[in-house]
Amino acid sequence: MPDNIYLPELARITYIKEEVAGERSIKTFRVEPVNGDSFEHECGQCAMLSIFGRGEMMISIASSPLVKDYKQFSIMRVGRVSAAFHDLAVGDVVGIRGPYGNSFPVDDWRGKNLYFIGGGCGLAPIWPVITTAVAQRDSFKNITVFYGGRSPRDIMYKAELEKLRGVADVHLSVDKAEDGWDAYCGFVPANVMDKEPSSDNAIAITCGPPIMIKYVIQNLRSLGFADEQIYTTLENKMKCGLGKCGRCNVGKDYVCVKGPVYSWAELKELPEEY
Amino acid sequence: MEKILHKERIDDWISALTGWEVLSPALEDGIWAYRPVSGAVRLDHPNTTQPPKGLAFPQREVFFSFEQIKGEAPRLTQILPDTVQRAVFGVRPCDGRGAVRMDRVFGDHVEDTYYQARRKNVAYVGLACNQPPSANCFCLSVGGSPVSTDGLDVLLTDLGDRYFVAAVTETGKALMTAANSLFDEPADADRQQLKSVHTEALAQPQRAVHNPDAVPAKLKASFKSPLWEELARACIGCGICTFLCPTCHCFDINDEVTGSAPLKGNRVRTWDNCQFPDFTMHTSGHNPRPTVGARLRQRVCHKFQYFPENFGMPQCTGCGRCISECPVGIDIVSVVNKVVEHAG
Amino acid sequence: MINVRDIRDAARDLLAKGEVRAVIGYRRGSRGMAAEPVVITAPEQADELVWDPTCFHNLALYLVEDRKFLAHSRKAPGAPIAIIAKGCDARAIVVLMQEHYFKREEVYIIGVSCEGVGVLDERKLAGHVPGTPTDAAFEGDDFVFTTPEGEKRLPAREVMADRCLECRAPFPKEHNVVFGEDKTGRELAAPFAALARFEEQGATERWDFWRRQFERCIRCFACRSVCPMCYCDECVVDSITFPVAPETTADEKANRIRWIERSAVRSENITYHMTRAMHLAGRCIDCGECERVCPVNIPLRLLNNKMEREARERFGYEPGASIGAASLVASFNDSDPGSFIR
Amino acid sequence: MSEPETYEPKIVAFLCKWCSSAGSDLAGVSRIQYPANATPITVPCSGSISPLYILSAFNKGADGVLLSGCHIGDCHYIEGNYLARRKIYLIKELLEFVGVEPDRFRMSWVSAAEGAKYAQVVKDFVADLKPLGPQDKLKADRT
Repeated sequence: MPDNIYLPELARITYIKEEVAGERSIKTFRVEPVNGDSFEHECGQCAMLSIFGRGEMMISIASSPLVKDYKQFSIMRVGRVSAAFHDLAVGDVVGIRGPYGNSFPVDDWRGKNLYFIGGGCGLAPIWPVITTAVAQRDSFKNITVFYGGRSPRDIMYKAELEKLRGVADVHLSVDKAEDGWDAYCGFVPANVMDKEPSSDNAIAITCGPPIMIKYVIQNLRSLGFADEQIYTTLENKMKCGLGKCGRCNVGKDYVCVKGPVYSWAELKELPEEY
Repeated sequence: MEKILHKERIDDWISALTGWEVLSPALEDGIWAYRPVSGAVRLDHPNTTQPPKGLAFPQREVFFSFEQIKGEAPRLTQILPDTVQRAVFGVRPCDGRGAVRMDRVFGDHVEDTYYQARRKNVAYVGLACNQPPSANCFCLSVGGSPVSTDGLDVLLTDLGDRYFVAAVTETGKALMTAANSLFDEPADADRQQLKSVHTEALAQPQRAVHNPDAVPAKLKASFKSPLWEELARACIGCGICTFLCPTCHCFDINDEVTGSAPLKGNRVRTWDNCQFPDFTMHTSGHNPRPTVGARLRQRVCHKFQYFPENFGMPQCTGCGRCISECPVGIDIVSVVNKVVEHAG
Repeated sequence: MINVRDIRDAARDLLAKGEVRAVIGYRRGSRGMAAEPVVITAPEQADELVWDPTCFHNLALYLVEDRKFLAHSRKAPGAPIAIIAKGCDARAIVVLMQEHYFKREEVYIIGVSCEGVGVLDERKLAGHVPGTPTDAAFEGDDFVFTTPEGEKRLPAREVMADRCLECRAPFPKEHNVVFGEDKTGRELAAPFAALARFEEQGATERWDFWRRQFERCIRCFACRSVCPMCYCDECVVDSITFPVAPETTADEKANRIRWIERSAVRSENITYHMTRAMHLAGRCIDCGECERVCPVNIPLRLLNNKMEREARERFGYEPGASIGAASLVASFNDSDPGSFIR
Repeated sequence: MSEPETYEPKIVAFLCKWCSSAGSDLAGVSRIQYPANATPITVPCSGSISPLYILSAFNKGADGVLLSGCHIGDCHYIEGNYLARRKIYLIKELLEFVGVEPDRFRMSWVSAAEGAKYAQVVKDFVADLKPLGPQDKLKADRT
């Protein structure tokens, strides 16, 4: 029998950090394969993480493909498996299989201005692109990151974002004004409009709540971005990751195979069922 | 390889298939189902309630078992399918064509290890439909035919007191060769009769999807049609249509815990169903297909639009089970026709 | 004899006067001769309504659907909704009102008496009529089928559903308007006859029988989906990974108990069906829809009949008899059997 | 199938917290000798028992299930045990109907003062279960 496509590799948790506290807290986990080598991935791809006895969930890989030692995942505590993940400690062993889905065409973007527009936990899926671009800083022109959360406490990757400031423009926002917050107040799409990024030789990559993505795309279009210059990622309920279990499709596409990365030019051709 | 088999010899043929577990349709508890052969085989069934797809894609498949002592790493043990060779007699051409479609789903992109391992051990000995076995047959509308050999290893055609036996694949030839002496060479008269039986079979009236070639485009244009909710209004959201379908392949994967301290259990694949409300529901509660209309649209568009877009053929094989068994009379032929008609 | 025109007139009139916002009824379907459920909202649609032996469905289910839809869309119901109800369907509506699922004034019941007969069991028809019949009609104690080879008349009792043969209340007592004669008391077959026959067997035979039945279940949940009493938002057999409502918290999702696995194996199937039988005790009004729709022919009525008969004989309880009555398992008598308790 | 010499039936005992649970505690502190086959699960009231608990216990491998509550008239919630009596009668009938041995499910009234009675109930139950051997009709068959 060939490789069992449903059998996960074992991976040990080597690092846990709480990014956001509260009811829907977010924690970042790093996992390393228990038995030596793990699979390689590209920016934007996902992996199925397991806790045996609880189940599996599809999570985007938040670390750059250039990082070989570990894979990073930022997981919001919303469901059965993610809640169990939040109870894990460094040293615990979980299951991982992947990588699944397509990836951001980062190589095609060399020499361009990159705009990253994230909201909430939507920073994680585009984080590998940001870190990859920063690691190859000379290959790209301006790198700009827009990112917002509901409140200052909902901002993830705080320290990492601060570190980015040296090599990229970082525009943070929170939905509502709050004491001690001196950056932008308002929703992410408005922050984008406020800064008026130029569509010239640019690519915009956005990920966040569906409603945010909708307005971000609307705003980018009004700023002159062509459909081909706008990229986003879809998420859907997934069980197999292999285009077989049948639930993550949008029209003819299984998001786990043809997605999660779509240019707006591609996405707008699909039925609106996500 | 084409032969004649006198009907009374079919049991001898089956007995000669050493190394094969042979299944044939049996009427048990009021329903027709494929059962291991015991006693005489008479292929006089309509169609079975369930297609034979479960032989390659069982409703429950265990991938591996896990065991974890608290504080230690889990131990995984792969569970692989059995390697019994199974020959299924009396498979209708629509279900043979169902297998072709399942093969694409589980073979393209990446091969599904479990499906492939089982599938290569299954042989289908088909039976041409001289008469439509159900009032809701519509194979001709979806590119099939009552005498199609697609997906079959052997096709039997009932010629009254004997079968015309045609091998379709190498496996089929092997099944016939295993009992060579039972078969006769077909005479010209046999071939003549075969031809006329097939011609008659093709002329039998069936339900019809109007203008089938136009269907994918019309469905695409009708995605936002309010008709979907209207047509699905009576839908009760059960799983009959998909669980009885020869081509529905959706599944769920769950961990079934069988013990704690140490934690023990299995990771299990079970059939799942796009008509269940929670099928696509995100963990957040957001559901891309929140209504019966959206779910009916998914089933119909998957069969008649998405699958053709991906694989160049409709997924539906026209067996009519979903129509015959729907508790409230939702009828895929009529649904497709109405949506297409409405699209203008 | 019910004239379908009377039903249509009543429906048209109710809709035209705005007394109801919709009528749940039957219309001709596209699968053979079978009727299908329909919800009409305009007077001119009333002509679509049919009444014939293929009106099997218990439409009370759609009152539940309507209620769920209203709750979900946070709409006020406005005018009542009308429903065509046979004797069994009307009893189901009474149970729902007993359980305060909706109020009496929110439903307008257009009762239809099954008179001396009941509805067809399509499975019994095989071999009785040539070809595929295109139409079925009531005619006294007979059903008349239109077939490609002309009309075929059959005594109804030969092809009637078992539930109808055994029905003790073929007249919808609870109604706003009713059509057809009240033939309550007609005796076609003794109630619980199949049950009594079954119980003559020993425990080993009973277990062998049920094991075989439950092993066959494919867990399509049609029995549950078709049942007007199975209205829970959260069912013990559903996957537990989905949130019941958007506001369901991670903890609630994480801590849900998986009572029954999704694997369609004997143990899980039996736990499902027995749980359902218990949940239906004192609520099942024997419309027999679960058994009719089961694609693998599991005799589910037997289970429900068992509970129904126990309720009647031990506790003097008739499901669906009175809107004001307390439900079977929410009430008790001092004289309830207790000798089995140590 | 049954191994009379070594077989020890596993019992899940649902005990109401006001009476029977206290009764079992009393059996313990009074050092009454009784078989250790029963795993007690304290429930708020015998009336709070869902049939699913009982079926689930069998599914998870119990050979017998015991439900014990306050005597009639003594329910902390006034009528919980009356409701239980009716519900349990029905499930007992149903279990027997499908062919499960009726002796696998038992109900008792045990007050907080009846440590000895609790011990006797368990003792009798174990004795009645032993000849039946392991319960495999309702036990999970999903290996």
